[in-house]
Amino acid sequence: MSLTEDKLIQMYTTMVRIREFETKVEEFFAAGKIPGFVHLYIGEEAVATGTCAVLTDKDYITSTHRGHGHLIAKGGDLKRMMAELFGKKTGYCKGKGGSMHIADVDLGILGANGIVGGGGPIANGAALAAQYRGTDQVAVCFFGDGASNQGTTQEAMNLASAWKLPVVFVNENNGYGISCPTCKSMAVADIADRAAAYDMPGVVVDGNDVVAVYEAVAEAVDRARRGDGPSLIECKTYRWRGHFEGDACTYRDEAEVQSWMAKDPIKRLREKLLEQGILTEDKDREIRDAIARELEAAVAFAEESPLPAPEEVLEDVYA
Amino acid sequence: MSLTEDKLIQMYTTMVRIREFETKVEEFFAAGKIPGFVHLYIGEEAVATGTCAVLTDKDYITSTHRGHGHLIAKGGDLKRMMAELFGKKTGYCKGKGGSMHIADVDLGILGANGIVGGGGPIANGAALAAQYRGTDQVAVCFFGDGASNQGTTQEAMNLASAWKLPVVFVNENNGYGISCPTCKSMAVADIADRAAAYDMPGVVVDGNDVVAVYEAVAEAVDRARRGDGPSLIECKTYRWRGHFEGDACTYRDEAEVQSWMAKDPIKRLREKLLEQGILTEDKDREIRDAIARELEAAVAFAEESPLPAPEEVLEDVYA
Amino acid sequence: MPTKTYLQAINEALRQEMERDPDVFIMGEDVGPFGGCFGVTKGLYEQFGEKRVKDTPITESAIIGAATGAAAAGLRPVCEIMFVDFIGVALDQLFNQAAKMRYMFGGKAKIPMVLRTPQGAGIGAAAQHSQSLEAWFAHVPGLKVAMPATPYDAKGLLITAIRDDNPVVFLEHKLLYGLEGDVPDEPYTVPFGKAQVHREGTDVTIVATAKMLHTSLEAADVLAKDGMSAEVIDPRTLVPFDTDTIVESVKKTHGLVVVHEAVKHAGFGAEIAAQVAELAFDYLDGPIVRVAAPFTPVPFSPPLEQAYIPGVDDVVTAVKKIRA
Amino acid sequence: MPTKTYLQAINEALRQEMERDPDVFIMGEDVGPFGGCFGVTKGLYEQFGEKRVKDTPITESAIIGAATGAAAAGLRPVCEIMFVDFIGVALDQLFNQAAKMRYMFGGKAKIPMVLRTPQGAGIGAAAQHSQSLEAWFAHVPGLKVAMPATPYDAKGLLITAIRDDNPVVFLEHKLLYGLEGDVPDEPYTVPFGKAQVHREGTDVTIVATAKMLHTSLEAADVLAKDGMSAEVIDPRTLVPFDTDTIVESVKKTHGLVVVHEAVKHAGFGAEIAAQVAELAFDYLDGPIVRVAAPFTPVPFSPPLEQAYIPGVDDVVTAVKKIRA
Ligand SMILES: Cc1ncc(C[n+]2csc(CCOP(=O)(O)OP(=O)(O)O)c2C)c(N)n1
Ligand SMILES: Cc1ncc(C[n+]2csc(CCOP(=O)(O)OP(=O)(O)O)c2C)c(N)n1
Ligand SMILES: [Mg+2]
Ligand SMILES: [Mg+2]
Repeated sequence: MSLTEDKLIQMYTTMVRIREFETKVEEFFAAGKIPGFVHLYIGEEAVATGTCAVLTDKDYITSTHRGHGHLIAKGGDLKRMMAELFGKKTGYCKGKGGSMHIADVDLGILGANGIVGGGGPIANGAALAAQYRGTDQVAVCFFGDGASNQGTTQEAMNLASAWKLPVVFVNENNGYGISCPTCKSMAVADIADRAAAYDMPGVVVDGNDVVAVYEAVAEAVDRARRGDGPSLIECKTYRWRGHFEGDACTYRDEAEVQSWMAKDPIKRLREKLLEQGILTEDKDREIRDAIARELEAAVAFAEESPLPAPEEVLEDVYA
Repeated sequence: MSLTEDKLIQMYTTMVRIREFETKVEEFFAAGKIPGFVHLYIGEEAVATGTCAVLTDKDYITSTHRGHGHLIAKGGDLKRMMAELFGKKTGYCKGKGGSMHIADVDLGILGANGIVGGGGPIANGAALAAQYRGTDQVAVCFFGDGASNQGTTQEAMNLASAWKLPVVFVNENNGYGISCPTCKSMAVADIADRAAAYDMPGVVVDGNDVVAVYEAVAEAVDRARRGDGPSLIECKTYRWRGHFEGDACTYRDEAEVQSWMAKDPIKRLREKLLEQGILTEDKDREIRDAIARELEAAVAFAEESPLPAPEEVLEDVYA
Repeated sequence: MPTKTYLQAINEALRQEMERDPDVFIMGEDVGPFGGCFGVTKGLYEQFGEKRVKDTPITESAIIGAATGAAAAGLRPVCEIMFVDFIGVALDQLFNQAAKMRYMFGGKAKIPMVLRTPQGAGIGAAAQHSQSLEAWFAHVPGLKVAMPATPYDAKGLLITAIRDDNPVVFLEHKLLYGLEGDVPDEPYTVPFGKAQVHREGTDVTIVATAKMLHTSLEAADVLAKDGMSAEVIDPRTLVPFDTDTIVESVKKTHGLVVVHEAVKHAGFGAEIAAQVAELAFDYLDGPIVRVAAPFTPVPFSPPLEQAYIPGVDDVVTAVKKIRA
Repeated sequence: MPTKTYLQAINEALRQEMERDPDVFIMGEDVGPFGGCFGVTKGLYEQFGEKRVKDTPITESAIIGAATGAAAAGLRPVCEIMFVDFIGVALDQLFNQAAKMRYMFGGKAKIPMVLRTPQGAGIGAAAQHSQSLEAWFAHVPGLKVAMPATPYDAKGLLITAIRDDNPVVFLEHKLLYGLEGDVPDEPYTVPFGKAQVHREGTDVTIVATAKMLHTSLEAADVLAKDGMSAEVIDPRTLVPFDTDTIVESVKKTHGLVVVHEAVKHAGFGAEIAAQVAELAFDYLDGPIVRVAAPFTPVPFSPPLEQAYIPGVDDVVTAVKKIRA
């Protein structure tokens, strides 16, 4: 499972793209241009990136309220994402969904989700469709440490395992569900240990190491494609920002935040790639410049796009 | 944890009382005197009996749709139970509940439950009240193999463990959820293995051995009373009858049924007690006669009691 | 026309749609070899095998979610919830996920799934196995809600439901399973949003759903003996809802009685009454009366349960109240 | 009288009831040191400690069940569901367990619990964080349902709810949290089942709940300029429901407009309309009109969301429709 240089650069690029996108969102949210709630993915980029790097466009994911990273990693278009966040008609959901509901069914993205634990049962359904049709598609369910306690998540793992569905449950353990530390919401130390309750493999990986995530997910995806059923991968990571923008984050101490920021997944990969000569400072600048241009274009697109007309409220309820 | 002779005789008596009660219910259901659904406990008597023998009147239980055994073991009054099954005004629920909702809050019986997995969260609540008040009460949640998959059950185990609530989760694994063999509804071999997902002790016991059940539950109850939190005890057992009365039970083969009937928990205890001289044939006859008289009285009470008056439908909705 | 029971009609619709379209499949608790708690899926496992008739664990959220995800991926699942009363453990997957996906995604998803489930009191199954919850589903934009009262409609509406590209909640009444009626052998559809006038009349309009249709038809017989001519209408689907047929009828009869088995308070009958009170007010010559269950859980004991379920007398009394 | 926000009024009710009765405690997600997602429980953890202000895992069934069981065992829990929209994962514990226990057990249990939860659109939180679901709760026998529209009522109704021996669903409107009004410092109760006439009038009765009360009061101002006198009533509780006050008002004004933020179809406004269409029909001189959200999920983008939420104009138009 050795990664090609191209793949590593691709993953690096994706992580930077997520980070920069989120940084823009932070800025425009603060400026009052983005309404509603936004939950930023900064600090957790390696999880979505390492996971989706294993997948093809035909594979499915279900995302969460903290979904921008998943969407970008799965190939989501920054323009339509940004336009959606701005509530514009040209956005992924024509302005109807916003941050918590961005989806691109054509890319297998079955939506961000405003309901904690909402994605597991749906990921199963997509995987069931693959199994039913005999394709080799898989479905990845992203979910948080908080979501791992939700009954729907646990039911989903049970069904996936009982039916040997091609699902990979990717847990993003960032240590908190809003203000509640993981250790207060569950007695178990590792969420991966729950895999045994459903007789599926469960592993813990360093969620800030994109290669480790990639490798663990690749193994689980192989297993799923072979018809051997689901796996649970717990990625230990950390969110740098508050739960949502606007959260003063009084429940975490600064030392903890700093120690995790020191483990920045992007910096880490960057240094490794520079060291190995896979990335150069020039190449890095090039990548960052390209992303900056892409983002500028996305923001311009979002800013210039029209708002939906009020009467559009009535459209798209039924097929 | 050696059981006194009295306690053994008491448990034997309870098991016989359950068996005989259920046999009467079977008879009166067939005769059309008992409306609705009844789910008989025949074959599983050791689980309720061994468990409730550990408890006091102040402890709580939550029961299931297959609840008669739990109620009797916890001290439920046969007259009022039978009257309830007959739909009479003198029944436990004034005829409003029937088999699936019999309760005796004064005895800590928080109700049979028509919802599979409904009891776990409620048992937690009763245990929380004990913890809140600093009493040494515990709550036992009875639940089936089928119920162990339900999200509510899994959430309940997680909360109980995170909060170290004095709860004992007693799983009655009778091999089936209606027609669905346990092995088809979950990939894991032992439900007790799920305890690890919540960092609580999990043990498998022979659910047809009342002493084994008693001992496992006693240890778990001690632990709970000490403030060390919940446990999961899986009791492997079997139901002799169909899922509900009227179920032709085509999904089980006769050899399987016979092999389990050979492991009759009552016969087993009886033989052991006879062997050890704790029970004699005379004493046994005495016990059975007393139960027969008690049941006759219960049936007479049920038969002779008035039906509720139609206008009572409107009572008891609000306190 | 051949005579079949309501149950057989549903079973036949499932079978024929599964024969027609390989993307249609069934999931639910004990729907396989057991044939379903009420026997609705009998024989389908034998005909279509385990792949297309799937027994599930007792996890309703996982069932509805699996249907939703599979539908989003292009299949056409029909899932069964054994009793409508169990929806409380799984409503999120239906009302926040399946129902809203299309809208939230800006019209870019299709969720062609059916959730079949029996409702209703009358078998002594008590408070958690006897409810009628159609008002909840009808309040959810994105869902369609069908509620057949006859074997003919059961088959035709179910086929429509399966072919519909939206999530459809298909509410069967467990006491109607044994009801016989004319049901063509070949597949056919009954359109959504088209009420059925079951009996024409001139003095009062009775709108009734599910089992209450039959109660109301009986009441109409009784009223006829007293010289009152009742028009009896079954809306058949609550979403979409055929306002026109009812308004037209009220314009003719000038009176409305609404009958359902669910509790009256905030029941769907209120919606019907409210629509008529807005759209046909000037044609009404007296109060709109609703006949429905009292505001209590469903009791177990037969005399209580019978007192709970609206009866022929209740309908007759209601009509006489406005036609006195 | 001191001025407080709706949010402060709720916070004060919680604090004072917890001071009064050691059996009252709070459970919910992030209700502890964080003070709740909207800040409603701020300061309570500091005052009462971890034992009485309990942060829970994100498992709403476990929360409601824990409240139900603790209430059955004699405590008086007040649990918070962070947004009403999340009820779908946990409704069973509320509607089949907490609400029905007393009845199913033949009157032999008391479940004195409160479930607090915010409803409502207007902050761009989209389809799964903006709903108004009061009609669902009001359809469940065994539950009481309160829906305060003012700071004064928020405090008084919540104290009543906590002292009530039944499960009470207490529906806050998230856009009202910042609304200021007179709120006495001392504890007081507002009775359940007693509507409040907020403005007297003679030409039309407007019944409105939660935020729509304020929209309707504004509409009444606009109407007054056009010479129309509207009486504006807030039912305050949907169960029990004060039919009399509304019927009396309609007897005086001869017209009714019902306003709520939930979608119209099968919304609680239908119940109000239906009751009046039955009990005050002869006093009505024209159709009953409902003003409510369209039959769509709540959209995200501000212009869509504003189009979704009923506005002052919609109420004015509705009144003019029947008073033209
Ligand atoms: C069913 C449900 N309950 C509660 C919430 C409110 N909520 C939104 S995000 C969140 C925390 C989720 O924690 P976790 O799963 O760890 O994800 P993270 O935010 O850390 O990425 C909560 C409680 C919700 N959206 N849905
Ligand atoms: C939420 C819910 N889903 C489904 C049912 C229907 N049902 C009643 S009992 C039962 C099987 C339960 O199996 P198990 O938990 O193993 O208990 P057992 O009947 O074997 O004692 C089912 C599916 C229900 N009552 N509640
Ligand atoms: Mg987290
Ligand atoms: Mg079982």
